Amino acid sequence: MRYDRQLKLEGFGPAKQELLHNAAILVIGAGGLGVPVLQYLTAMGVGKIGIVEHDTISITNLQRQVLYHTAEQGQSKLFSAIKRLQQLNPEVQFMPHDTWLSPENALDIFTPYDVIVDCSDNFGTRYLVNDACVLLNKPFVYGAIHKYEGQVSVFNYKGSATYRCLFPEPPAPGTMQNCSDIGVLGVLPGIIGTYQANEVVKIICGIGEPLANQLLTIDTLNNIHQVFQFKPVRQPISQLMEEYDIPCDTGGVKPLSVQELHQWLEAGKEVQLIDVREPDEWEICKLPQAIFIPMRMVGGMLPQLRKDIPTAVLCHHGMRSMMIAQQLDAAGFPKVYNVTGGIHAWAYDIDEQMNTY
Amino acid sequence: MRYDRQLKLEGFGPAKQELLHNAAILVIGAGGLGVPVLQYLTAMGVGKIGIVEHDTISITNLQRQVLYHTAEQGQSKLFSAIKRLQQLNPEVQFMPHDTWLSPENALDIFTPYDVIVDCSDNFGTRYLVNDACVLLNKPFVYGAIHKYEGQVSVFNYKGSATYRCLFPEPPAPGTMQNCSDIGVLGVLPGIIGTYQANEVVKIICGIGEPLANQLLTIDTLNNIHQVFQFKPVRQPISQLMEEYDIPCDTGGVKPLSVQELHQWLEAGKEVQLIDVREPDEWEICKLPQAIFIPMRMVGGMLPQLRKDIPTAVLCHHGMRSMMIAQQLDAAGFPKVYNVTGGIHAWAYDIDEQMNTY
Amino acid sequence: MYVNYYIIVALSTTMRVLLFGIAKDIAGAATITTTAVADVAALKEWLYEQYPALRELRSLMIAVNKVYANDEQALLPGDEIAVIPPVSGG
Amino acid sequence: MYVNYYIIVALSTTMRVLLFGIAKDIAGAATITTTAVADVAALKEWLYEQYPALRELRSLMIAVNKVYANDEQALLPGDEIAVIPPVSGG
Repeated sequence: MRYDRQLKLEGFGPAKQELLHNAAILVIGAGGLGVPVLQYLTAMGVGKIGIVEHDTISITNLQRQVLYHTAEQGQSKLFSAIKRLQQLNPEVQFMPHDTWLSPENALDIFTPYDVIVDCSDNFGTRYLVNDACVLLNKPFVYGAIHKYEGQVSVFNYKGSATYRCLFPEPPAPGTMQNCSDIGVLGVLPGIIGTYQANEVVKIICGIGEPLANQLLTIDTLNNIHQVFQFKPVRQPISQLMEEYDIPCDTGGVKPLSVQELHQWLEAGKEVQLIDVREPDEWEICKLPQAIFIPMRMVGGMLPQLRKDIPTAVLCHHGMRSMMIAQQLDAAGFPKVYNVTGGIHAWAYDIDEQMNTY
Repeated sequence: MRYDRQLKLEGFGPAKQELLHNAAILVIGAGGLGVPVLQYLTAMGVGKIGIVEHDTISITNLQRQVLYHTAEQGQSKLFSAIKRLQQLNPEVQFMPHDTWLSPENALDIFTPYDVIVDCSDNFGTRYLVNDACVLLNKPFVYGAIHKYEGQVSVFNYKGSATYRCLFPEPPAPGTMQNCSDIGVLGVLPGIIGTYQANEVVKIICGIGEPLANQLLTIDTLNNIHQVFQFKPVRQPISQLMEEYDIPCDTGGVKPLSVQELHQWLEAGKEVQLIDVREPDEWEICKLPQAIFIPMRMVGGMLPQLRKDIPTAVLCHHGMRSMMIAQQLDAAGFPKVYNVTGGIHAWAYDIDEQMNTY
Repeated sequence: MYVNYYIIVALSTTMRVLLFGIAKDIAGAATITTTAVADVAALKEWLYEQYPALRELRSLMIAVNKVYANDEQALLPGDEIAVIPPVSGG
Repeated sequence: MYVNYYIIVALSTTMRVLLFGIAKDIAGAATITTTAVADVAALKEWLYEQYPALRELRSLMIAVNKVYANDEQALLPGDEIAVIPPVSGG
């Protein structure tokens, strides 16, 4: 009775439901992507679901990780998730893997599962999942998000391309892709995670066309969906790497809050404040103390910049400025600061009269 | 802290979070679509959320309505939903509307809300929501699902087209669109509902491009997304209709289970069994007692068919046959039966040796 | 800046029509081929004749090249035609 | 059945490039215009020069007309070029 709506569904029915029941799925991460994947795979009746998670519930998770309760802060995500999912569907068997995924445990953990669903939030884990799936010849369902955009694909499925066929190696250590927290709209992982769950069902049940050799990109602000085609570029892997973690050492660049910057400027501290935004942004709002050098001009201006005083780099939200700050740091500038949150934070926290955009 | 990831997000930030906090959203239905809409709007921090729901939790809901517990069968969806959502985010104010939406209560219920989200599951309610939104000049966010396909749009937003601009009137009474339960894959309403929640946020916060004058269709089997453009065709509405319910009286057509059909055939009961599938389907499997008349040929064959004995119509899953059964009933055939679940059900419940497809 | 000139040479006497939702179920196919018809009204007439159950839907949105089309709109070979019925599931 | 003949006349000396994910943030725009470049390798070189931070991403997928393109692939005016960086958020 529980699966009545799937049993009645043309193209699904009892045979496909049985395939779901006999499947074992591993979900890496019970966070923004993992929660919707787990909710729907549980509801639909996958037989066995493994979860790899070692984090605890934080208040900042709750804006997108809709499975957890506010009262559960500090508790294990893994066991809270399993408790809640069992209340939804006690027929599913859950396998807790209360650990971080590592080169030491990945192969053992993956072995009993049919499909791996990558719901992690960092490049180190994503490349480890890829390599372990290649070694074990298991398909993995990929989802990833950035601000208002998402990507979904199915890798290593019946000989299809892998994650490394698209992106052979991860971004450099210390880059913002790895290390900055750039925020996310709460509903975005809900969209991408439900797509991932759908791909899992398609693979297990042999219905429709899984996204093998295809990358779906979704722009949720403008509802633009694109599907990019690609092919396997086999690079044999014989074993896992020893280390997948990508260090977040950002060199000599230090964060500077707008409050600190405000104090410095009020106190007349000598600082070279460089605003790297574009001219149209500069027109909207600026700090009178800033030197205006759009991002792409900075490289050519290095000789004109002072190295004898501290440098603080400013942009709209603190991302472009981080890039430039790292560039200055690498070029030997001493005491390089990145203004966290950018002029946007200044407008909200220091000067409420300032124009925003 | 709770909304940290949105406060940090470029293009969102504290100003947009404040808009969410000040918004009042009404969700019609806490079922397949309503559950993800409610989960994500709650998590993201909408200030006030109203829910119109009068149903109780059934075991067949749980394959897609991931908010509810198996132990809550028979209890109020409305109050279970609110209890669960409050555990996720106690900062949200929930307004229970423990009733079915009707022409008598719709305008009063809608008045205090900024955006109406239509998560209902029948045409009567959808047209009522449309007309009430037109009368009150409120935008409504539309989502609907059919098997593996979904539709999303935003109607009546800043003068944009309404639901009736696309579909002026609902399907005829008794048609399968209204009356048959054709099943749904559990994850589909998750995908469509998260899109609806995203459109709500875009409207409230003034970010991105809401789907006004655009219909997004999603084919989840093949990941085909299409956006169709349309324009308002204003047909003034001065008041609600008296009645929106669309009767499900299917004339004289009666359902016939494969078990009953099996008994009839075993017992040698005289029945005109018509298989309306296509030739390639007929090749795969058939019942020896059936007359083979592909759907589109039935109209021309009516004079050759017997009216003196009962007629049972068969197809793959019982949908095409329902159409033909209704046609025969309308043409004056007595005792017309539709074989529920079609030959697919026969293969699973009666003859396990039969080929399936 | 670039400019594309398209010259479309029609050798066609039939048209391809994409079906959505229950229209797909009624026709038993996601794509059907019609004889060439002059306009949307003629297309609907052809569809209703082939698949009488479509008429019961009452409101049938026809889109041509991704834009809603009135009954009067002329159809040209090569047009991408979609038939989108109302959907009520939730 | 129908046949389309496309004759594309190029008056172009620039190319439009769509940026995704963090590439959009680094460039500060969703679409940029390049001078015409011969192939994907030259496009990447141009991008790295304009936006040195892109090089730090190490893996940058370039798609031409919705298909993954190698460094060797020639670019033609009118090609739809997309720059897709890896994304790790979850």
